[in-house]
Amino acid sequence: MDLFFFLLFAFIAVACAVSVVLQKHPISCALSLVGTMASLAVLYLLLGAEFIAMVQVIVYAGAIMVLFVFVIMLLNAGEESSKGRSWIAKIAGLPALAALLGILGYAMLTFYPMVGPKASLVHFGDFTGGGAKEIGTALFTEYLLPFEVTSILILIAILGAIVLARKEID
Amino acid sequence: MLANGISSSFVPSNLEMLRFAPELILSVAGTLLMVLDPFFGEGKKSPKIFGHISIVAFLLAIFGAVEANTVAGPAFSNLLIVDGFATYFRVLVLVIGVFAVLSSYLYLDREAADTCEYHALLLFSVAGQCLMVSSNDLIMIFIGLEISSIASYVLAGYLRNDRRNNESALKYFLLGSFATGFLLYGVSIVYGVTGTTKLDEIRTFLAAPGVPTGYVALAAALMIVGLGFKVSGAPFQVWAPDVYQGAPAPVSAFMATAPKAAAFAIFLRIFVTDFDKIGSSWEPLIWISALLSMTIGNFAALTQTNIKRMLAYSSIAHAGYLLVALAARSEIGTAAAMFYLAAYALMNIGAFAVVIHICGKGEKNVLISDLAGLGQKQPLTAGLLTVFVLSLIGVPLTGGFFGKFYIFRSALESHLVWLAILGLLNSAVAAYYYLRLLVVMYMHEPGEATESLEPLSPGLGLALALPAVGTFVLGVAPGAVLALATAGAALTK
Amino acid sequence: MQNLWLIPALPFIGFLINGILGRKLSKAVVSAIAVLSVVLSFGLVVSVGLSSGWGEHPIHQHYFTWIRSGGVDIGWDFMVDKLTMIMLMVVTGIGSLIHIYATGYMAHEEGYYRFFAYLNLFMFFMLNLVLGANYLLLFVGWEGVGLCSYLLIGFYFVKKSATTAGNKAFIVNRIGDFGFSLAMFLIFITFGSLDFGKVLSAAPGKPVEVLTAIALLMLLGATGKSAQIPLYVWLPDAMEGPTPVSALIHAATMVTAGVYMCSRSAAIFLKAPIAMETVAIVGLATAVFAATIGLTQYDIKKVFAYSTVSQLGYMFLGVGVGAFSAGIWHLMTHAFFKALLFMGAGSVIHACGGEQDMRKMGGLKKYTPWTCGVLACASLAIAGVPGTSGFFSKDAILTAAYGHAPWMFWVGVVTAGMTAFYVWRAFWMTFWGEYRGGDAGHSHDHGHAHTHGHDDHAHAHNHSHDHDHDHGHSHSHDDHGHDHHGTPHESPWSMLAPLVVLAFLSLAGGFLFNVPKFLESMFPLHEEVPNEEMLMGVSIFAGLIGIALSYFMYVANKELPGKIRKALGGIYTLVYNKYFVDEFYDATVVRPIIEGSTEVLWHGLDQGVIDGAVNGAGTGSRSIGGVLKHLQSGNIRSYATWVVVGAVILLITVGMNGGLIR
Amino acid sequence: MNLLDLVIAIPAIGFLVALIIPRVMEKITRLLVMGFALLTFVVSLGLVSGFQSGVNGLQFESNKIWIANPEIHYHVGIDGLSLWLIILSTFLTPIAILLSWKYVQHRIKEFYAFLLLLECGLVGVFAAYDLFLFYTFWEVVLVPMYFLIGIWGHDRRIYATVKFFLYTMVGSVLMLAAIIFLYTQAHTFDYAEILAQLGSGKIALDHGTETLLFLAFFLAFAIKVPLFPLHTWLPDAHVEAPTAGSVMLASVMLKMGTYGLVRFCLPMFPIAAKENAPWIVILAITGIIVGALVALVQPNMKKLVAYSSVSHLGFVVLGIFSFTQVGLDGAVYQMLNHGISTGALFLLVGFLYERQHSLAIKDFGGVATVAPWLSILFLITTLASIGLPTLNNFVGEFLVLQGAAQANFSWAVFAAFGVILSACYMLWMYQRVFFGALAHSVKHHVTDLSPREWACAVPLIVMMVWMGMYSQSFIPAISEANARILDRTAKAGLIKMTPHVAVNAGTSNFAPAGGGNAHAR
Amino acid sequence: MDPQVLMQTLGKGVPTSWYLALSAVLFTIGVAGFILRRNIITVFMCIELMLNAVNLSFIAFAHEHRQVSGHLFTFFVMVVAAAEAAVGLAIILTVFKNRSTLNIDEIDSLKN
Repeated sequence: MDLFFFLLFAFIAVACAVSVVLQKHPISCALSLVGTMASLAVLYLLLGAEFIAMVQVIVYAGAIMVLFVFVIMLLNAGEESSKGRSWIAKIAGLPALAALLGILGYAMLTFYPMVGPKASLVHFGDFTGGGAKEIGTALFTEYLLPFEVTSILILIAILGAIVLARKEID
Repeated sequence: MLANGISSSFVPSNLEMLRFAPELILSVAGTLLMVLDPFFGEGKKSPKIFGHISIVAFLLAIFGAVEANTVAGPAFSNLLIVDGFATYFRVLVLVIGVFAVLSSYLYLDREAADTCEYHALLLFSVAGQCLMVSSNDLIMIFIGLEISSIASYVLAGYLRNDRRNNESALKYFLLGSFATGFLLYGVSIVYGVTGTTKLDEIRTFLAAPGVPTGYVALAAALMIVGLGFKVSGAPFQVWAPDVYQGAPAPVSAFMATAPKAAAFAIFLRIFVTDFDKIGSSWEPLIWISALLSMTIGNFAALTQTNIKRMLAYSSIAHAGYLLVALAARSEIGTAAAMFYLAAYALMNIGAFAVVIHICGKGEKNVLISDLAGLGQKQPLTAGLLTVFVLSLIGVPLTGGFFGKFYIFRSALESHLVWLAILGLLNSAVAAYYYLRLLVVMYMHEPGEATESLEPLSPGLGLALALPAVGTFVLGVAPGAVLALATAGAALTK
Repeated sequence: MQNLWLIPALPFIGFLINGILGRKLSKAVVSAIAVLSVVLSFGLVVSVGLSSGWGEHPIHQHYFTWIRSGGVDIGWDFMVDKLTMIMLMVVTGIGSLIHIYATGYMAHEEGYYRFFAYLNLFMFFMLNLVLGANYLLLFVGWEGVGLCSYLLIGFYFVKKSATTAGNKAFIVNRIGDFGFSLAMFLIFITFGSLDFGKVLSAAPGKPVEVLTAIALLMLLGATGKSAQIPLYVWLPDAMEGPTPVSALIHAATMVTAGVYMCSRSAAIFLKAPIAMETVAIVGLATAVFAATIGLTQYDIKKVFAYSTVSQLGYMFLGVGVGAFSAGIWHLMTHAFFKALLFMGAGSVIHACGGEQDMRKMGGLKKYTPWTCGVLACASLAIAGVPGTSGFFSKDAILTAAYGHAPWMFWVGVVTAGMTAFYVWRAFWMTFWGEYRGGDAGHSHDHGHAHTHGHDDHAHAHNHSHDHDHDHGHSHSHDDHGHDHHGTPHESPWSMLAPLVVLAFLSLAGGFLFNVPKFLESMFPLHEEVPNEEMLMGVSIFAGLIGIALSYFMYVANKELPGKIRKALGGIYTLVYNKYFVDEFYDATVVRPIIEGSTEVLWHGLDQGVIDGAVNGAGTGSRSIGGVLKHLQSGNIRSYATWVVVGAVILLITVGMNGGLIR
Repeated sequence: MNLLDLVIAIPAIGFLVALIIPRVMEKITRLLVMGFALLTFVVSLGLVSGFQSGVNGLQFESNKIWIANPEIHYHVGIDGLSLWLIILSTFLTPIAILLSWKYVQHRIKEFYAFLLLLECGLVGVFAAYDLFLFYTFWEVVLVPMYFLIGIWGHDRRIYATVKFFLYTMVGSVLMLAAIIFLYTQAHTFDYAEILAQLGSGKIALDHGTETLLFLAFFLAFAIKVPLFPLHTWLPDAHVEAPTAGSVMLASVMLKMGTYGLVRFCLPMFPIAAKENAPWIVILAITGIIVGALVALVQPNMKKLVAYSSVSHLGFVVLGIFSFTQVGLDGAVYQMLNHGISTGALFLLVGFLYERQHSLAIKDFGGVATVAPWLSILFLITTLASIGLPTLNNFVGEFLVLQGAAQANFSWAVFAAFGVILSACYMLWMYQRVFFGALAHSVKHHVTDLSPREWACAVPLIVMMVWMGMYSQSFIPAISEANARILDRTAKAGLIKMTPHVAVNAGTSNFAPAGGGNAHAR
Repeated sequence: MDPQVLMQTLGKGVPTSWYLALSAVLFTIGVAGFILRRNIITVFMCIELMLNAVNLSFIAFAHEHRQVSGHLFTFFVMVVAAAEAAVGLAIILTVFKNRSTLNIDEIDSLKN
C-alpha cells in the first residue's frame, strides 16, 4: 500500500515537475507546480507529517501559487519568447545537470540501507509526531525564537512588496 | 535545554532577552520607523529623521550587543549563542549599518527617494545578520540569512524606476534564492545525518566515531555553494559585479560588506568548528576557490572602467583572501578572517562613500575617469580615498595590510605555502587597478565631474572620515580589535 | 726632517688659489702663484735631496691611513729613494721651467688662471705619483695626471677636436688603468700588501706565473700611460692641448710614468722573463712604428708627438732588456730634449701666429734665431750626436739591447736613424729655406686654415670620425697669437730663458747626470758587452746618416721628397695616415660598441626583451582580465549554470575526498 | 625616547605638520619643512658622535611592543651598517628640499610632506630590527615616492610611477611571504631573535626552504637595487621624477635593496646566499657592463645617469656576494658613495633642466662657457662617479674589486670593464653638454649657479672629497658590522674566511683567470 | 542487491532512501528549470520546486529520526518561501514595468 501510494505520487510529482520545466506557458507551469506540491503533500502524509501536509496544501499550493498565478495574469505573460541564449547553459548545462542528478541521486539512494535488519523504511503510521499539537508545542517552546523571527521576515516581505510595487505617490 | 538554567518555557527569561537585545532593538526600531512614516513622511520627500533614528537604533544595538556579551551564553533553547565571535560580528555589522545610514543621506536626498522604508529595510537586514552571526542552529541561520537577503533584494532594487536597480535586484534575488536552495539542501542532509541542526550538537555527533563522513562532506559541499554565493567566492561570484554595479551606491556599499561579513561568520562558525573533522575533504576546494576568487577578481578588475564594478571585482578578490583564511582551518585563520572583515568593511565603505559623493544624481558619474583631478579640487576627499585605496592595496599602517598579513600568516601556519605566495602575488596585481584610482585622482587634470562637485556633505564626510580613522587604527594599533578577534575565534569551538 | 708632503702640497695650494680665486686675480698674480709654487716645490726637492744624500738614505713618511678594510691597509705614505729623487728632480725641474715658459706662451689666452690651475694640479698628482710609497698612491697620481691631461688637452673646450682628444686620452688611459688595477688586485692577493717595500722585497719568493701575470697587467697599464702599442693612439691627438702641456705632460713627465712604474717594479719584472721580453718587444715595436709615422708628418707637434712615442718605446726597450737605469736615464734626457723640442716648437708656432704646418714655415732662423739655436741643440741630442745627452742614454739602451738580443740592437739603430732623420727634417723645414707662410694670411679662422696648405694626401682620407666634422687634423690648435702681425717674430724672454736652460741640459745632461752610476745600488750595471765601441759607432753613424739624409732631401734637393712620395705610393699613404690605426680601432671597437649598445643592448635587450616582458606581463594580465570579464555575460541563466557547474565540481571532489564516492 | 627614535619621529611629525598647514602659507610651509629636515639632520649627527666602536650589537636601541599578538615590536637600533645610511638619508633630505625651492610650484605642501614621509620611511628601513617593522617602513617609502613621481614628474610620469610601484610591489609581497614564514617558524619578528634561532638550529630550515626564503628576500631586494635584469623600472622612474625625487630615489632608496641584501639575506641564509652567489655575481657583472653600455648611448641625461646607477649598483652587489671583508666593506661604502655622487649628478642635471627645460643631451652644448662653476661642480661629480682616486667612488670600487678578485679573479676582470666604460659614457656626455660651441638656446637660458644652488651642491662636493680622501671616518664602523655578518656566513660552514687574505696564501693556489684562489670554493 | 529481498522489504514499507531520491530528482529538475527556462516567473517557480524538494527530504529525515523538528524546518522554509514569493514577484513586477519583458535573457544590460 505504502509502495503504491509512494510510487503513484512520486510519479505525479516528477511528471508535474518535468512539466513545469517543459511547459511553454507560465500558467501551465504554475498549474503543474501545484500538481507537484499536492502530490508532495500526500507524500508528507505518508511520512507522518500531517500538519505540514495540510500547510503544504493551504499555504503553498493554495496561497503562494495563487500569488504566482495572479502575477502571471497581471502581467499577462504569454508563452516565453526564445530571444537570447546562454551559451554556457547550453553547453555545460545538461552535462552538469546529469552529473548533479547522478551524484545527488546516488548519495540519496544510498543514504539509508534499503534492505537488511538496519533497513530504514517508511510505513504509514510509524511516526505520528507530526500533528498540529506537537508542532504547536515545539513552536512555542523550543522553536519560539524562529517563530517570532519569521514575523520580521514577513514584515520585510510586506514592506518590500510595498516599496517595489506600489504606485508612485505623485 | 537546561544549560545555564534556562528552561525551554513559553516565556523567555530576561537574560535571554538581553542576549537577543540587538536584534530586538533593530526590529523595534524598524517597526517604529514604519509607524512614524505617516507623521514625517508627508511634505518633505526624504526626511532625514528616519536616518537619525536608525543611527540611534544601531548605536543602541551596539550597546546592546556589548552588554549581551557580558552575559555571554546561549538563549532560546540554545538556538542562539552569544559569545565573543557573535558579538564581534554583531558589532561589525552594526557599525557597517551606521556607515550605511550615514552614506545614504545624501544619496536618498539626491534621488528624492523614500527614506522610511529604506532605513527600515536596512535595520531589518542588519537585524537578520545579527541573528545569523549569533545563531547556534542551522535553521536559525537560514532564517537570519533570508531576513538579511530579502531586505537586501529589495534594497538593491530600491529605486524602482531605475532599470539598473531592477536588474540588479532581479539578479540578486533569483540567483540568491537559487543558491539558498543548495544551502538548504545541505542543511537538510546535515539534519539527516545527525538528526539535529544545532551546531553544538552536530559537533558532538560528528566527534563520535563511525560517522558517515561522506554524507557530511556532501552536505558541506552543498553549503559551500550557498555560502560561497553569499560571500561571492569563485565560482559562485558571478552575480556580484552585476548586482553591485546596478544597485544604488550606498546599498552596494552595504551589500559588499555586511551580508558578506555575516555570511563569512557563518562559514567560519560552521566549517571551522563542525566540519573541521572532514576538513581534508573541503579544504582543497576552498583552496581552489580562494585562488580562483583572487585571480578572477583581480584580473577582471584590471580592465574595468566603472568604479562600482571595479570595487565589486575587488570585493571578489577580497573574498578570495578571506577564503584563504578559511582554508587555513585554524583559530588563527578565523581570527585573521574576522580582523580582515573589519578592515575590509571599513575600506570598502569608505571607497563606496567616495563613489556616492561623486556619482551625482542618477549615478551618472561612476566611471573611474570621473575622479579626475579630485586631488586638486577636493584634497581632503581625495586624501581619504587614498587611505582606503592604500588599504585595499595592502600598504602597511593600514588595516588592509594588517589583515592581509594576518591572513597569510594563518595560511603559512597551516602550511598553505603556495596559496599564500599566489595570494600575495595576486595582491600585487591588484595594486595595478587600485593605483589607477590614485593616478586619475592626483595625476589627471580635473574633469567635468570633479569641476562641478559639491562639497562633502556632513553625513558622507563622517562615513569617509570615521572609516579612514578606523583603517589607520587597524593598521597602526590593531591590538584591541585583534584581541577581540582572537578571543572570538577561540570561542567558536 | 723634511716634510715630503709639502712637495706636492705647494702646487696643490697653487691649484686651489688659482682655481677658486683665479678668475678675479690678475694674470701676474696668477702666474706668480703658479710658478712660485712649483719652483718652491723644486727647492724643497733639492733640499730633500741634499739632506738625504740624493736618495742615498731613503725617507719614508706615513701621514694617515687612507683605506683600511679587511687585510687592505693603505696608508698615505710618501717615500724618497734614488729613483724617486731622479723623478722628483725631473718633474719639478722641468715643471718649473715649463711653468715659466707658459707664463709667456699663454699670456694672451682666455682662461689663463684655469690653465695654471690645471698645470699646478698636474704637478700635484705627478709628484704624488712619484712620491707614493705604495701602488695605490702611485695609482692615485697615475689617474690624477690622466685627469689633468684630459683637462689640458681639452683646454680649448669650445673646439670639439680638443675635447674629443681629451676624452680619447682619458679613455685609452683607462684601458691601461684597467690592467694596472688588475695588477694591483693580484699583487694584493699575492703579497697581502700594496706597499712597495713589502711587495718588492717579497717578490723573489713568489711563483713565476703570478709575477708574470702581474707584470703583464702592469705593462698594459704602462702602455696606456706611456703611449705604447697598442694604446699609443691618444698621444698624437693630445697635441690639441696648448704646447706647454705637450711639453710638460705629453713629453717630459706624465708619459714616462709607465717607465717609472716598471722600473719601480723591477723586482717583479726581473722574476718574470716572459714579461720582460714582452716589454722589450712592445717597446721596440712602438719605437719603430712611431718613427715611421714621424717620417711623414707635417704638423710640427705631431712629428714630435710620434717622436715621443718612439722614444718612450726606447725606454721600454731599455726596461725590457733589463737596463732599468738606462731607461730611466733616457727618461731624463728625453725630458730635457723633448721638452725643449716642444717648447721650441711652441715658440715657432708662437712666432708663426699659431701655424703648426711645417709646409707653411721655413726660413725662420732669421726671424727667430734663439729658437732656432735651442732647437738645434735638442735635435742634436735626440739624434744621438756624440756628447749630447741623448747620445749617452740611447747608447746605454742600445748596448744593453745588444747584450740581450743583437737583433733588437739593429732595429734600434735603424729607429735611431729614422729619428734623426725626421727631427732634422722638421728642423730644416722650419728654419731653412724661405718663409712659406702668407704675410697677412692666416687669421684664426680654422675653416680658412683648413682650405689651403694641405697636399692631396692630407685629406685623401677623413681622419677620425670626430675630426672631419670641424677641424683638420694638422693646423693651428692653439688659439694663439693674438698679437699676430705679418711676419714671424721671436718669442719673449720668459719663453726663451727656459729654452736656453733646457738646451744646455740637452747638450750637457749626459755628462752632468750619470744615472746608471747613480742608480747602481738599485739597478746593478750591466756587464760589459763586447765590441761596445763598435756598437757605439754604428749608432752614431745611424744618427749622422739620418741628419745628413734629411739635409739632402729638405735643404739640398727639395724635389726629392715629392718623388719618393710618389714612388712609394700606397705605402706612403698608409704611413702618412698613421697606418689607419685610429680608423681600425674605430671600426672594430668604437662603432661596434656604440651600435651594439644602441641596437642590441638598449633597444633589443633592455627595451625589447626585458621591458617587453614586463609590459607584456601587464598586457597579458589585462587580456586575461578581458577574457575573465566576458565570463560575466550578464545572463542570469549563464550565471546559474556557473553555479551548478561549480556545485557539481564541488560535490564530486568533496564527495571523493570525504569518502562518499569511492 | 632616544636619539634614533627622534630621528624617525621628527620627519613623521613634520609630515603631519605639513599636512595641516593651510595651503596658502607656502613660504611658511617651505621654511617649516626645511626646519624639520635640518633638525633631523642635526639630531642624526648625534648618532655619529654617540656611536661607539667595538660594541657588539645594536646601539641606540629602542625596543617596545607595538602590537601584542602577534608580537610585533617597535625595535630599532643601529650598527655600523645602518649608521651611515641613516645619515645619508637625513643629509640628503634637506638638500632635496632646498633644491625644490623653485622647481616645485604647485601642490607645495603635499610635495614637502611626502619628502618628509619619505625620509621617515628611509630612516626606519635602515633602523628597523623587527622584520614586520622593517617591512612596514619598506612599503611606507613606496607611497611618497609614488606620488612624488606621479604628481610632480614629467610627461610619462604615470607610466613610470605605476611601473615603479608594481615592480617593487611584486618583490615585496614575496618578501612578506618569507617574513611571515619565518614568523611561523620562529614565532617572533625580532630579527636578532630570529638570527639567534637560526644560528642555534632552533629553526632548522631544510635546504630547499632556505633557498626559497633566500630567493624571496633576494628578489625583493634585487628589484629595489635594481639588479640586472630587473632594472627597467629605474630609467623610467628617474627620467620622469622631479629632481628631488630622482635624488632621493637614486641616493637612498636604491640602497634599501643593497642594505637588505647585506642585513638580511647574508646573515639569515648564509648557505643559500653562498650557493647562489655565482649566478648573482654573473648578473651583477652583466649589469655593470650592460648598464654602462646602454648608458653610453642614451640621448637623455637623466636616463644616462639612471643606467649608470644600474652599473654602479652592480658593483655593490658584486662586493656583497664576494663574501670577503674587503668586498663587503667596499660594497657598503660604495652605497654611500653612490648616494653622494649620483645624488649630486641628478641634482646638477636638475639644475640644467630648470634652465633649459630639457634633458636631451643634444639640446645642450657649450654650457661651460656660460656657466663655468656649474661645469666645474659637474665635472667634479662626474669624476667622482667614474671613480677618480681622491674622490669617493674610487675607494668603494677599489675595495669591491679587490674583494671580488679575492673571491674569484675573473670576476674582477670582467667587472673592471665597467670602470673603463664609466669613463666613456660620463665623459662623452660631459663633452657634449658642457663643451663645444655655445648653443643658441643655452646662451639665452643657462646661467651660472645661484646661491641656493651652491648651497645644495657644495655639501655633496665636500662629502665626495672627504669620503675619497679620508675613508677612515666611515669604514671602521662599517667594517665592524660587516665582520659580524661575515662571521655568521663563515660559521655556516661553507666559507672559509681569512680576513687577512692571502698574506699566507702562499704559492700554489693561484690561477689567474677564473680558477679562483683559496676563497673561491 | 537481491531483488527478492528487496521485494520482501518493500512489503514492509518504502525505503526512506526512495523518498530522498525523489527529493534529489525534484531538486535537479528545479535546477534544470532554472537553467533552461527563459520566463522569469517560471524560473522563480523552479526555485519553489527546489525548496519543495528540500522540504521533502526534511520530512523524510524527520520521519527517520522520529522528530518533529524536521517538520518545523519545513514550516519555516514555507514561510520563507512565501516571503520570497511576495518580494520576488514584486521585483518581477518592477522589472516588467521598466522593460516590458519577462524574458530572462533580455535582462543582461549589466555585464562584463
